[in-house]
Amino acid sequence: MQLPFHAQLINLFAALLLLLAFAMLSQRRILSLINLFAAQGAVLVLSTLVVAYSTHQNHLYYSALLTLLLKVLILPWILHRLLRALNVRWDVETLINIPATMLIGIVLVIFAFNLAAPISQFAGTITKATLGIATASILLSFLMMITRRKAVSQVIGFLAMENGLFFAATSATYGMPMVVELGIALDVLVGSLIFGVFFFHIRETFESLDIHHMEKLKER
Amino acid sequence: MELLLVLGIPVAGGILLGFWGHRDFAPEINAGMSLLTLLAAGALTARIVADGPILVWEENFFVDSFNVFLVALTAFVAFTTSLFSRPYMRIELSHGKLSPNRLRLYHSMYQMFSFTMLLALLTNNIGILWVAMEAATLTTVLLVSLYRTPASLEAAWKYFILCGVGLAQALFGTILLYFAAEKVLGPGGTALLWTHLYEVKGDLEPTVLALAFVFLLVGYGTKVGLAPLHNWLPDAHAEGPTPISAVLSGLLLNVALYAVVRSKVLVEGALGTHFAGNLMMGFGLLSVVVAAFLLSRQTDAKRLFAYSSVEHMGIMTFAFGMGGALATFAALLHMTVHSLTKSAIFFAVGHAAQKSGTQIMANIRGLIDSNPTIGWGLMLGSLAILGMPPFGVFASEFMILTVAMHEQPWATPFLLVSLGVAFAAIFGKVQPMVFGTATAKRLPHPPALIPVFVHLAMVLLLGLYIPPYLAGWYRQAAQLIG
Amino acid sequence: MNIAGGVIFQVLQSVLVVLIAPLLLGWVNQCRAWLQGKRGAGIWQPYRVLRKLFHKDAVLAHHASPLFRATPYILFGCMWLAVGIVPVLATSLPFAPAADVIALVGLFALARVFVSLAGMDIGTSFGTLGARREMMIGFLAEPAMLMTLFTASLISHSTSLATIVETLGQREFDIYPSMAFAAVAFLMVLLAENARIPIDNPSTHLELTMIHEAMILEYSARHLALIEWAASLKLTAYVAIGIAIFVPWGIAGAGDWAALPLALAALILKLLLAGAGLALLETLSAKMRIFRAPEFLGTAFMLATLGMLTHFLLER
Amino acid sequence: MDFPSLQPIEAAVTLPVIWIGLGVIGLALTRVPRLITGLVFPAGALVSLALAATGLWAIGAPPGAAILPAGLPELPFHVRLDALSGFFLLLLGGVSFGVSLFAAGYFRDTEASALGLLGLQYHVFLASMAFVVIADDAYLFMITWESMALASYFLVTTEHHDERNRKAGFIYLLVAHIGALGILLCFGVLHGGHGDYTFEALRAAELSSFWASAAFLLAFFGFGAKAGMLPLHVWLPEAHPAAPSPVSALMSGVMLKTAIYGMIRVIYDLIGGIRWEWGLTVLLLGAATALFGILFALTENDLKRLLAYSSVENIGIILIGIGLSMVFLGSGHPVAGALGLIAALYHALNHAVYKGLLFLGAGAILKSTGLRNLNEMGGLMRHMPHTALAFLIGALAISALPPLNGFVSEWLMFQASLQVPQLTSSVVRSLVPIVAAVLALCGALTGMCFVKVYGIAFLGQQRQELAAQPREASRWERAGMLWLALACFALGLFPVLMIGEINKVCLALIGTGLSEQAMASGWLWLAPTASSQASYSPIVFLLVIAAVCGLTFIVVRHLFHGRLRRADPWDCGFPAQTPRMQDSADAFGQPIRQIFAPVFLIRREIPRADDPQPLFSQSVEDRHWYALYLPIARLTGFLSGHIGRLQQGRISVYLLYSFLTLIALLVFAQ
Repeated sequence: MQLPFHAQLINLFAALLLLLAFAMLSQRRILSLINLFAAQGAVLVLSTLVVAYSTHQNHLYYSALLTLLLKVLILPWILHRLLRALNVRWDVETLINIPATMLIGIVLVIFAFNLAAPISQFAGTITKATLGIATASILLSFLMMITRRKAVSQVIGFLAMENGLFFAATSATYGMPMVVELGIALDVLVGSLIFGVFFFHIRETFESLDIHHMEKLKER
Repeated sequence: MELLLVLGIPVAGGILLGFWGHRDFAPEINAGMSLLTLLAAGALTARIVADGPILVWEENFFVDSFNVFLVALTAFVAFTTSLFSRPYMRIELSHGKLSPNRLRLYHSMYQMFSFTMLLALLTNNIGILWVAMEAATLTTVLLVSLYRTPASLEAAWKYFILCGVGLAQALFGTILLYFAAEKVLGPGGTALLWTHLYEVKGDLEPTVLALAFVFLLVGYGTKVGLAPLHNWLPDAHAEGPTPISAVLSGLLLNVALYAVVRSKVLVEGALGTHFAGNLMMGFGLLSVVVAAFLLSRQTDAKRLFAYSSVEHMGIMTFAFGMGGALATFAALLHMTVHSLTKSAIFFAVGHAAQKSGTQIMANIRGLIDSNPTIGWGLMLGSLAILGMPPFGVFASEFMILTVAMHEQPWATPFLLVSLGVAFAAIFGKVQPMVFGTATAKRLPHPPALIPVFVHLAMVLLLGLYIPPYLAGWYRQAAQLIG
Repeated sequence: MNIAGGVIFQVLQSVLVVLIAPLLLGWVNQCRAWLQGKRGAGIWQPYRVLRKLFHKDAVLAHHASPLFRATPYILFGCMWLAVGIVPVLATSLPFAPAADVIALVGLFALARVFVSLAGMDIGTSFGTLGARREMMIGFLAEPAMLMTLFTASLISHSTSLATIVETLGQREFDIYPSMAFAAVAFLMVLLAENARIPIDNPSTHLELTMIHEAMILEYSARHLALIEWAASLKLTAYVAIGIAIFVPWGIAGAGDWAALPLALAALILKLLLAGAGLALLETLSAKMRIFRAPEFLGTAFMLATLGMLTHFLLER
Repeated sequence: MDFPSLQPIEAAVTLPVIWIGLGVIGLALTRVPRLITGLVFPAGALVSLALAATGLWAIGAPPGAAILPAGLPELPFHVRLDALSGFFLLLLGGVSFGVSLFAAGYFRDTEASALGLLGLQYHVFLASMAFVVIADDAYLFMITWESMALASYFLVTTEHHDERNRKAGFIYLLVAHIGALGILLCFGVLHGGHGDYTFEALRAAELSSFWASAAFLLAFFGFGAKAGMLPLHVWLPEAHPAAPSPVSALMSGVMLKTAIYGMIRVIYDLIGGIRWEWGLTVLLLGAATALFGILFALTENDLKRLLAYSSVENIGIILIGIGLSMVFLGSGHPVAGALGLIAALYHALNHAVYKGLLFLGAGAILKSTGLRNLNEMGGLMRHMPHTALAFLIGALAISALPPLNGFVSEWLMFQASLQVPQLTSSVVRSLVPIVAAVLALCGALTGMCFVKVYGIAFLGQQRQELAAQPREASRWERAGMLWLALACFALGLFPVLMIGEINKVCLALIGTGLSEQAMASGWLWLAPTASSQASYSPIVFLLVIAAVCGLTFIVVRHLFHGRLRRADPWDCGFPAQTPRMQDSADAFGQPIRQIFAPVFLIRREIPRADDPQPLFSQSVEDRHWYALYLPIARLTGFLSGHIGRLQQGRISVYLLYSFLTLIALLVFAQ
């Protein structure tokens, strides 16, 4: 059957989102990682706008705005400043080599689609596949957090996960109630501020942001 | 009205202490605020007990007998802990472990933390519940990393990342829940309100809720400290300041478990199977076993009791999972007595560690000579937490074990072995700390041990005699969720 | 049964046995002498010994405790009671119900404990050595004895000697394999308990071998006399028990005077035979090393228990 | 009784509370220790006496129940006082009376600071034992049961500066706790999921044969752990020596009996429907325990450890009695079953009395000489004659010698085992005689053991110079020992009266007692089945011996003379004899070590012939440590080592855990 145009748009954005997620998973350089994150945020904003427009859910405009501010502007900006302040220019080294990660990622995507398939047929919303994609991108960012060794990249993975969640919220359920959205946004903001603070402390304590310095606390 | 007070006072306190938190009288303010919160909570409780559940602020806040008793408990332990932290933090300050600014951060965050927990308990909106949990995580992260030692930073980082990721799962679960509820309740606010969900739980889409519960369990379960998601817990407990260990063990875990139980109620209602219960039993049992066996390897006092918290959380989760009036009753009782006992133990351990200048148990000896009150506090507390009568922990474990023997006989061998091993481990480590010849030094400030004995006295009371209103209250709660 | 008759019989039997006990000892020794081709001191020798001892002055170690002095009397009393209970002449004596076979064994144990304690009282190495060996013998001999008696009492459904004798004696003869085991075990116990060869040698004071003599080494004069007398009483009691259980024929019921002469005759005959047999046994066998003794008695114990088992396997 | 208004149950509830009150007063009086020893303990003793009276009274009276205003919401504390409880109250009161009197003297020179707390723990210990006996719901039972363990634990660790005492206390509490868990699960099996834990409800539970057996095994395990049954006995020889002697007396004399009480209560009363297979289990384990205990007692040279092992033996004997009665009941011979049960109960009472006495004696020795090692004692009779006399009575009683009380219960055991022809199952019929043989062997070995103890400790000559001349025990202490010694005599000489009471217990518990003709034969003659079958009259027994002794004495004195000369002992031609040449306790145990060598784990160090100062050392150890307990410990360590790998510090790995958990659950949920 022929989907309505905006639905196709949303699917397109969903695909972009997934693509970006993969890109982040495969990305070695941290700066471009941040840019990719920003791009993901942008895609998120666009898709939110489309949903808002097509379904006349006005509060989605606010959340789109919120996302724009937070995920596209503020957070990348903070991260850039951090990197400059900590002058880190290193490449992201991973625990598992990239191709392997990609393969696992593909498996995850398939799994996520299967997972979402039974659910999304209940979706009265215009977009069926998006839930699966959201799940997929969440799992992918999870995978990214597992495989990266630098605190910063872990944080980015965390935020990317946040993106996926947000996408799920908007596309699958036309967004959560405003108060919740605000709360979530606030938490993300505060959270990333704390991250920032932490980077400095970690840096000055361990002379590096490499998390394998932080393996002292364990059972021996 | 009380609800406003209960939530408002801590916020005010947080802001206030944000300015004055480094002054000499800051601890008193902290304690005073907590006391006010406690009074407000008491009033609220009285009201609920008197005339049933209330629902306010376009239904975003809902107080029933289940959460009001947790509110009271939270407020109470928060208060006693603030009492304990007065001398404790002063001593830390005079030992030069903290700068005044840190102290300010500590006090202000302490209040904010209790606010977030109360919020999480009181709200009716599972979205806000999530927000509050996340906020609680953030505040406690700051508190855990208070000393800024490498160890504390590492602990805080792990805590942050693991719980952050966990809560992200929880959020996805919440979204799925919303997604399912929307079909029934239509879009907009009401679809996140627990009360409404509770009414329509029968018609919610089972497959979605099954998935949702998985995410919620993994998410909030991380915060409860269920194995194998518990890894952050011992680090955070051991490296943070002791009052924070006390409230983490005593309160935060409860709140997280509360969230799990709330969602379990919905899912069970929707699925009509025992799916959620089985999952919880499995996780609970696993946590009990893992924690029990890890106990015997500990050298750090606070780590030891952190693992014991994992164990007890496992027991509660198991009991909630079994369901049924008696088991749920027991689980609620266990929640109460565990909070009281565990925080009391942490108080005692904290002072013991300060006295002997280390948390390594091998270097803490003969407390009963150097400071009988701490010694007896630790000894009795440990015995209580190990489920020795006549303390209340025994009462709940008694019911849980007997019910388990009847409902889930397969589980009892694991419980039996774990409890035995846990007993050997903890007691074998506590006894030499308490007995023997002393190694300890004077403290600049007299330790505050009233909280310890107040808690233990209450636990003792609960073991021998549960006041009828309290019992009725538990019973209502048990009906609500059992 | 009429009380008066019973009492008379009781007194009669006790006194009689007490008087003839040394005679039995003398007889055994005499027989042994003959068997070994010696002339022997005559069967009245034990009486002479007793008389001599009673006339001597008692010598007592400085730190001897009252227990040490009391022991000979207690010992004598126990043995007297023993022979009072065992139906030597007649069954169902008035004292008999006071103690059944178990109590009888208990009685011997009581005597043993006291004599061992007395042996340890002075605190010479000999006394303790004797006491230890005596108890070592005792802890195996006692249960063996008990098992032997149980075999009998399982057959007669009773632990009171009188009833056992009546059931075994007053009914037609038939063969009990279990009793065979019991008999052997009993014989071994008898040898051990009465300090005879091969366990002990009453006629040496060689520390490597002696058991009973080592304990009473410190005793002298009247105390020693009482102990010797008690020993002979013990021998008599054991022989009497053996008779009562294994060859119970001819024992009179209490109070019937008619059966009395026959019973007396039978008793004397049996005693003579038993004494001779004992002497023969002692002559033929050699004293065994002290640590073989447990094996010897262990065998006795096993046999006795086997006796009980065979009773269950074969006889019911 | 003379005050009809008061019910036994009320007294039974009030008196323990008074005990606790006394303890608290004692704590308050810490400043003035004289008052604690001189007032609190004697008062406690009086309470004991009253409690004993209550028990005796309750045996006759119909069972009375009451509900205390405390406990769980649906479950206030239920208490009930029936004949069985009454009997054990009698035991508790009777023994603790003597012990408390003794304690009043014994604790005089413990330092004042500890004394108040000691008094509190002591009396709480007593009170909790009393409550265990009268508890009528699982919850109260468990609470009091564990409080008993806890109080005694604190008493055991009174001298906590000694590493060994701490270790002892730890092992003790650990075993006790695990046992308690077993009991708890047994109650769990019995109770039907609904929140009703009263014993009525548990009685009412219908169980499938499997679950009934499970309940039996759990209870047997749990109570066995407390009673010191093989192989759970290891705590006993550690904890008893560590505790102050009066406490050891209570633990060994009374506390072990509460375990027996629990066993009887749960198995006979709550579970019911006894099977002979269960009985056989109890019987065989009992036999093993008895033999093992006495063998280790024989090789032990620490007096209190020795007594502890002998307690293990006696528990074994009691278990044999219970096992016999279960076998008979299970195969439908109630009368024989009753006989076995009576034997067991009577032995429990006897053991409580004489073991209490012996521990008090050991305490007196310890206090006046500071010695616990037999090898260093000797000749104490001259310094402490009264103690010596009391101890002698205790030793004779425990060696099961007529006419004292130990013999009576052993006699009853044999009588019970001689009922075996009634049985049909050939297995049992061949096993019971063997158990009887073991019982006989144990009796004889006990005799040997206590000849050793008494001979080494009280007789002979002092083996080493003591710092101070040993003093006779104080008046309070002697009073305590005297009481128990008299009890030994009374129970030995008038068994029929006591057995009449116990018979009532049997009637109340299993509905059958001894046959009428047995009861009919009067107070003088003890004839459990029929006087033609078996009879025993300790009084006649004693009178005859006494008469003969007296008679002989007079006759000898009359016919001959009483002349006496004192001299040195004969030196066997070796003049340089010293007290150290006497046999030591180890030497006395040597034949046993040789004969039963496989039982023990013996470590010897024999010096070489050319060693300038040769030292011979040898230690006898319990194989169970190496065969059972250490492996378990190792296993635990191994497991925890592997589980410890979970927590290996890498955050990525932790993330991986939660990731995998998530995936797994999602797959599961699909």
